[in-house]
Amino acid sequence: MQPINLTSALAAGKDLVAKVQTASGVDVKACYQCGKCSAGCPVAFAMDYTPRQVMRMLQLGLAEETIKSRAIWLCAQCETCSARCPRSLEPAKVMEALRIEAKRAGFEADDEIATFNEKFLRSVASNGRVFEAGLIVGYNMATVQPLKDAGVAPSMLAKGKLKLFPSKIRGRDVINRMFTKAEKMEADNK
Amino acid sequence: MITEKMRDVAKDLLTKGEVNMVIGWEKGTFWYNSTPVFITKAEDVERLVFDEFCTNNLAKYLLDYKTAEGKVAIFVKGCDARAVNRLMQDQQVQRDKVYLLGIPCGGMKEAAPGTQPQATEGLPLVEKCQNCTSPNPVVFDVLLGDQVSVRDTQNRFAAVEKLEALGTDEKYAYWGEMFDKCIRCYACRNVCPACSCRECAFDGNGLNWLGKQNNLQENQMFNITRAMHVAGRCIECGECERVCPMDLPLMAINRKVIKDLNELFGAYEAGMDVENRPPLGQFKLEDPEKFM
Amino acid sequence: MSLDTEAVQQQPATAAQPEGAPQEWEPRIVGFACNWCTYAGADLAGLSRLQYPPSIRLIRVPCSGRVNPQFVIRAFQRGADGVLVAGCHPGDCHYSTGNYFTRRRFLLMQNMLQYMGMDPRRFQARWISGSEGPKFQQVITQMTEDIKALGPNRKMRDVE
Amino acid sequence: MRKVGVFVCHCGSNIAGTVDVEKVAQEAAKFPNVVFATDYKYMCSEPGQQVIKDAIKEHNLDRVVVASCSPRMHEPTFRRCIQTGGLNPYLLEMANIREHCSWVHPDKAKGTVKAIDLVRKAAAKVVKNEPLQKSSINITKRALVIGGGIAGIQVALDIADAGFPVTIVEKEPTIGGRMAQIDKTFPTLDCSACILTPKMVDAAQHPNIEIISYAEVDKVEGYVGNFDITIRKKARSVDMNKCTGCGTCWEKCPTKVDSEFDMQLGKRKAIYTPFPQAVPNKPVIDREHCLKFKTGKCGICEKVCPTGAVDFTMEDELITQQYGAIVVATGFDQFDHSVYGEYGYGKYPDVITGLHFERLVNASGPTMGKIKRPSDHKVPETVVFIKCVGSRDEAKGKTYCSRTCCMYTAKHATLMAEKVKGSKSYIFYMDVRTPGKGYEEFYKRTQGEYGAQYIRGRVSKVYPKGDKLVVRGEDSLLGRPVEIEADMVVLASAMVARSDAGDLARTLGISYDKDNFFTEAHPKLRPVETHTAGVFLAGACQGPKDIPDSVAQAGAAAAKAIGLLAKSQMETEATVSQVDESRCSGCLLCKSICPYKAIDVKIIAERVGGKTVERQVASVNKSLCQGCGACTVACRAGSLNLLGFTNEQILAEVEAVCL
Amino acid sequence: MKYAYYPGCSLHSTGIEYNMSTLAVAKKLNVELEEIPDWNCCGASAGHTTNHLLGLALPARNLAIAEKQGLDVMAPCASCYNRMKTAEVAVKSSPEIRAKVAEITEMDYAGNSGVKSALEVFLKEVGLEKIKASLVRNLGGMKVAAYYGCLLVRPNGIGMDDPEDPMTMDDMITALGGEAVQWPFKTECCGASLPTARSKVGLKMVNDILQMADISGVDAIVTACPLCFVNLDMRQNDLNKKAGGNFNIPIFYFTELLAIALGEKPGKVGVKKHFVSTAQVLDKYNLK
Repeated sequence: MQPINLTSALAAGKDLVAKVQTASGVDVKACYQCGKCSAGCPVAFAMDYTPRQVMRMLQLGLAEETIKSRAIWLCAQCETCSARCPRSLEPAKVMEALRIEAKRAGFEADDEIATFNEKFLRSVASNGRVFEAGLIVGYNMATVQPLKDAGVAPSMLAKGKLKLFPSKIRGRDVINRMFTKAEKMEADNK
Repeated sequence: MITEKMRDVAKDLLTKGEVNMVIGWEKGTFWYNSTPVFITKAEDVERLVFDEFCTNNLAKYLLDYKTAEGKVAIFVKGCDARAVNRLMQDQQVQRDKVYLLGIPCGGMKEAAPGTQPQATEGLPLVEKCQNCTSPNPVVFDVLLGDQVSVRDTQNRFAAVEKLEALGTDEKYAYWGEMFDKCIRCYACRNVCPACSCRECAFDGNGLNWLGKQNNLQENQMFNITRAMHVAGRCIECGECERVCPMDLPLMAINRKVIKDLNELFGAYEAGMDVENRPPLGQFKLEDPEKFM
Repeated sequence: MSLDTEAVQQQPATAAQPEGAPQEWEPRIVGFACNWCTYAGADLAGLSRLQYPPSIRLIRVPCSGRVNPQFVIRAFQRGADGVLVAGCHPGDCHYSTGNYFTRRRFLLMQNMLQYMGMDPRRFQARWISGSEGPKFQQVITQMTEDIKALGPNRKMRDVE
Repeated sequence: MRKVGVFVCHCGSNIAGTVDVEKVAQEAAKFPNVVFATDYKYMCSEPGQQVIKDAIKEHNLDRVVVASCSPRMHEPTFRRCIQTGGLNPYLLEMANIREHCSWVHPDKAKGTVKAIDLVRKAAAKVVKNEPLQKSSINITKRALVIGGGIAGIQVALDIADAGFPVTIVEKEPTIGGRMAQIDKTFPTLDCSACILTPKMVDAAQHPNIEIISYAEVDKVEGYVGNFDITIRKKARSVDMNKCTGCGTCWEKCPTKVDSEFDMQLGKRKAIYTPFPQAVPNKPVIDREHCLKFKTGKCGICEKVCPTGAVDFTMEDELITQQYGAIVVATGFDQFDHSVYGEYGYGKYPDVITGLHFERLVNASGPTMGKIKRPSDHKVPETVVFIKCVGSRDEAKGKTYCSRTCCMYTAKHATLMAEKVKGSKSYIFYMDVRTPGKGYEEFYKRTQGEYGAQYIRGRVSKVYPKGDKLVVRGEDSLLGRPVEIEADMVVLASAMVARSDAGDLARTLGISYDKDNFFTEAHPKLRPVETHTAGVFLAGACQGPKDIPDSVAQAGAAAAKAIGLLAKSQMETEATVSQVDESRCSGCLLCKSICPYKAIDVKIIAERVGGKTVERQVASVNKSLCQGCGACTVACRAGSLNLLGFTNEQILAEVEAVCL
Repeated sequence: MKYAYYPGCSLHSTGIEYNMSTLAVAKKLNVELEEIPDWNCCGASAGHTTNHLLGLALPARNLAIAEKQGLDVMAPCASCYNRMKTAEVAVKSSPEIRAKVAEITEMDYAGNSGVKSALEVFLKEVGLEKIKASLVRNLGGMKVAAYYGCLLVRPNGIGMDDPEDPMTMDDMITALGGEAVQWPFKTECCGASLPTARSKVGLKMVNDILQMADISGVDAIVTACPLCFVNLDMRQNDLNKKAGGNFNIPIFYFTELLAIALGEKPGKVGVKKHFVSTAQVLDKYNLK
């Protein structure tokens, strides 16, 4: 294992850590690494870094590694960590902020989840609402697993749980503008 | 109409003997002034008025009746009410000795002296009311009239910020010019509801905190000390500035202190209640540490 | 912002010097020092023979909380070029809480003096503990240099 | 016209080497009011002091300035000197021309100028000095100890051994406190009862100690040396004079109640002593549960009592006594972990606390020392210990470290290994803190010899699964979530202040911190005193402490109390605040900022407009005032002044150094 | 009692039973619901983890419309509720955010109209007392585990019940004559979109919950979240097939059981649309 040069890491990660801290409202220095977040995290078993380790890496300035990690994409945003943190820090908010930074930097370690989110939002942007049938099909096509979940689709259609056509709202243009404006404002903010 | 209500309630209180005196305003010599009045007989209540010229803060008159028998009723606008709280916090006025008649206040106006009577709508608000943060009484026994909404107070510290932006020497020159004018009549002090000392540090034959000379230096000593003494206690009634015969911008000093206190030690407005101690009478461990 | 002219325009005045004073102008700094920390710190500076400019005149008070802002103004009136208020570090007050009040009071006072046109370097407050002889030396040296750069104080003075 | 004498010391060459002392004396002679000035090689020496005394006589001096070293060094010396010379000791001022001048300014010319200034300053001040007297107050030679745990017992024994009468007021029916509940003590593993109960008996039998158990302090009046204290003796329903402690009553009592002493794991009767070695070993009736009080029926205890000691009509009794000193030793409570939903909100019977474990492992405890878990009395084989429950947790608990948990958890794991062969203990920790003699070694043995598995991480959730408790944590050293299926979970719950600590603090007029622990007068230098003179602290009421620390602090508090009681009179500060009542408007801002509660309201009568009216003014209690002067600045009118450092004196100094 | 109704995308598709039963309960309990005109998707977790402002603006637009209607919003879906509550709190606490959101949505939302979950409206506002008085039949001791998931109870200050041991639905089960089984996984996360997006990870999470319910001996699980519902209901088949599970635990929306107890025909509230058949359990407790 290569030793980490902490002197340069702190300097290199400073800006990104600051951004994450501002966006999440979490002071990562305040974390005392007790691990309660990771102990209670329902997804920690599948993560490459536990939430505590993500916090630790941010403390040491290893910000780029965190936004390349899969952990931030696996986070289900259930906020168990935030609810139990003895220092009232909110690791879930940090995960959220890291995802946004990762997208901005073009790192999407977990393509599947990133793709799902993207399809989801695209669906909202164009229809104003989520078109679940379209979402499932589009998502599975994009991740090259066209048959996954395909088994349930017919029965869902039969139960009236999937519609073949998207439900579109009248204010679609407003929603579309909202996406553009929100993107621009977040970009300006940085 | 507030005036009618004032008269009714005053008459009622005096007739029933619940209070021995009512302090309010009556019409002054000119159409554009209303002056304090002290009513002790029910038949005199017709003298009471409330209009846009009841600028005087009445609270401090209560000190004259500290030892009087029975209760005194007093009409209080927002600023008068805060002044009463202030005096109660200094334990100079007892709550059960006063009957507070609250009047929500839309702001006081002024007309150029000597002008002919005119509609008050067109007249400008007096300075102290332009940025009033509490037009509604914060303490009262009865409230006459409906609560009014708070005006936009964004410009509250505009004058302060303007002076803060000056260079060091420009500031000194500005204040030097101002304090040079001061005649140390002490009207600012006498009218101030935060100045509740039995005997002022500058009076009496004890220690000479202040020289008798009327020069710039002693005037500086007086004015800075006055600001420090009312720090955290000024309720922004603006009476000091109103009564100053030399038109010194005293509120630009008081508001500077208010602004600093709020920025340094957290929001605090004097006289909003009697419990919350003034900022210089308390501290927090996490206060800003600039001295190192 | 206008140019702060005080520092550049005023030349060291010799007229106001005490009789027989050395040629180089030495500012006059009045220091209020709490008995338990700063006064002891100054004693330690002495014991350790730490040299600093002879500009400071310490007035001993039990606690920095004893220092009335009016003392400060009076010092300027009577000719001080600078005033220092110094006491125990927050948390170390011999009387537990005195310096917390000091901190609030003089933070406000410093702002007020600045607002009135005094250069903030002329009025300073510092925490110097009984073990901080070197810090006492450094504070006095620095403050003396600051004030030397500013020149003699003319503001608020009633003696010419 | 004052007559001031100025004495300039050479201090050998210490001063004279870099200050022209003769010139200083010459200049000083020119100062207003100075009638005599001289210099001398060593002013503090016998002959030097004689110079001063002689000059006082010869020149009729009424004020003295000594220009020498720091007043922090020799002020007491020169005060004594002028006192023997016939002057009030406070008519002295010193100019510090050594530490503040000769030693730091090598330039002789400049140093001399400064020395002259410093002497001028001292001379200007001394003119304003007034003779001051230390006042004195009488001391009642009796101490009150509130709380009869190990700290309180130790304090009482120490004070009593020094020859002063002591009263212990204990809230519970017996003294002994928390230590009586504990099984073994770390790091030596000796039995807690074996070392505590002899001390309890010593206290009971000591001729100078009076134990008032089942009682509380109701009211405190007066001040240091002279506290008037009202003690409420709660109705015991048993006449202490008649009762012999034979135990027939509690044997026959039909009502069983969860035992507080056994942490609800065992039962006691409605008439009871908390444990067999109780002191006094005489029972009380718990009126909340007693059938006689609830239904009017029963009364068996009264019938069986051979001495007729049971008295259902007994009422609370108030007694008032005077004390010179008070020591507070009220101990701690255990943090209530029912705020932790993730640990089951206190609803899982087999999630217990450290104190529960003490009772479970104790030979005289509810399980006779056999460790059985509460739910089904099975012997647990896998036990998880969770540290820092309620400690170091600002979200749901306390910010501080409880200091004792690391050690007692190690002890618990050791006892598990000893008592249940083949058992396995897992300890979740964040840090292991063992700063104490033999502590780190004990921790090492727990891990090594006794095989406790330490896992670094906080537990996130405990939940039942079948008859097991699943414990989820992260091994943060490994960076992986871990799970343990345990039989029992022991929480090292924080030590917290007694729930009624705030009330007692208000009764006593002492301060307490954000966590309701009583605040010491100075965190380093006055650790057992409070801001209220005459009130001292011992044990965990001041902050979490283990037994050795509590006992040590108890000894310290006793020494302070003895120091006070040993005097028949106590001198108070001469440099205290003084109120000019004619000027005081009675706003009492001063009262709120006085750290010693030395300022109170006083009602004075005066003539106003032909009639007498009453008004309030501030009044300084000279015995309590420590002379900090904070009040003098808070007073805008300047009606408060600090003797020895008056506004007049300080302004005179300011003017003198600015000349 | 009247609320602006925000069904959200799920209740129009995968959560159609939730919609049907909610409307049925509302009718039985005289809660008037007026659907928010032209409502849009709240963005769910994809929204706020992609763009913070967008995550606030999407729900804020709906709230702004409701504010114009002068009504508080009822949002049955836990995710929609959580997003709307977050937007409500954010806008109320910061004028700056309020301004930004207004700029994006082209509507000012002042925070006057708040959001309540269906649980709050039916079980707290209407209240169990009134419900008990209107019961037509009871659950006859059916052993039901209440499953709340994450978003209803977290984070602190936004959640509508205790984050570790909520009781709102348990109390309802008891009131309806069922046995509210106390189990430790009431608020354990079901994985949200993970069973779809990363099925291995997500299915393990669902599996853990179902297993715990199974060993707790329940007849059924009741939930108030369409995503939890889909994960627990639809994924049982997957687990049985791919992971060797043997689950057959009927999942209900709380509104379904409530509507049935209030006298609605089970078929009318959508219980036949579930993947795991509800017929057996309804039969067992005479609730057909």
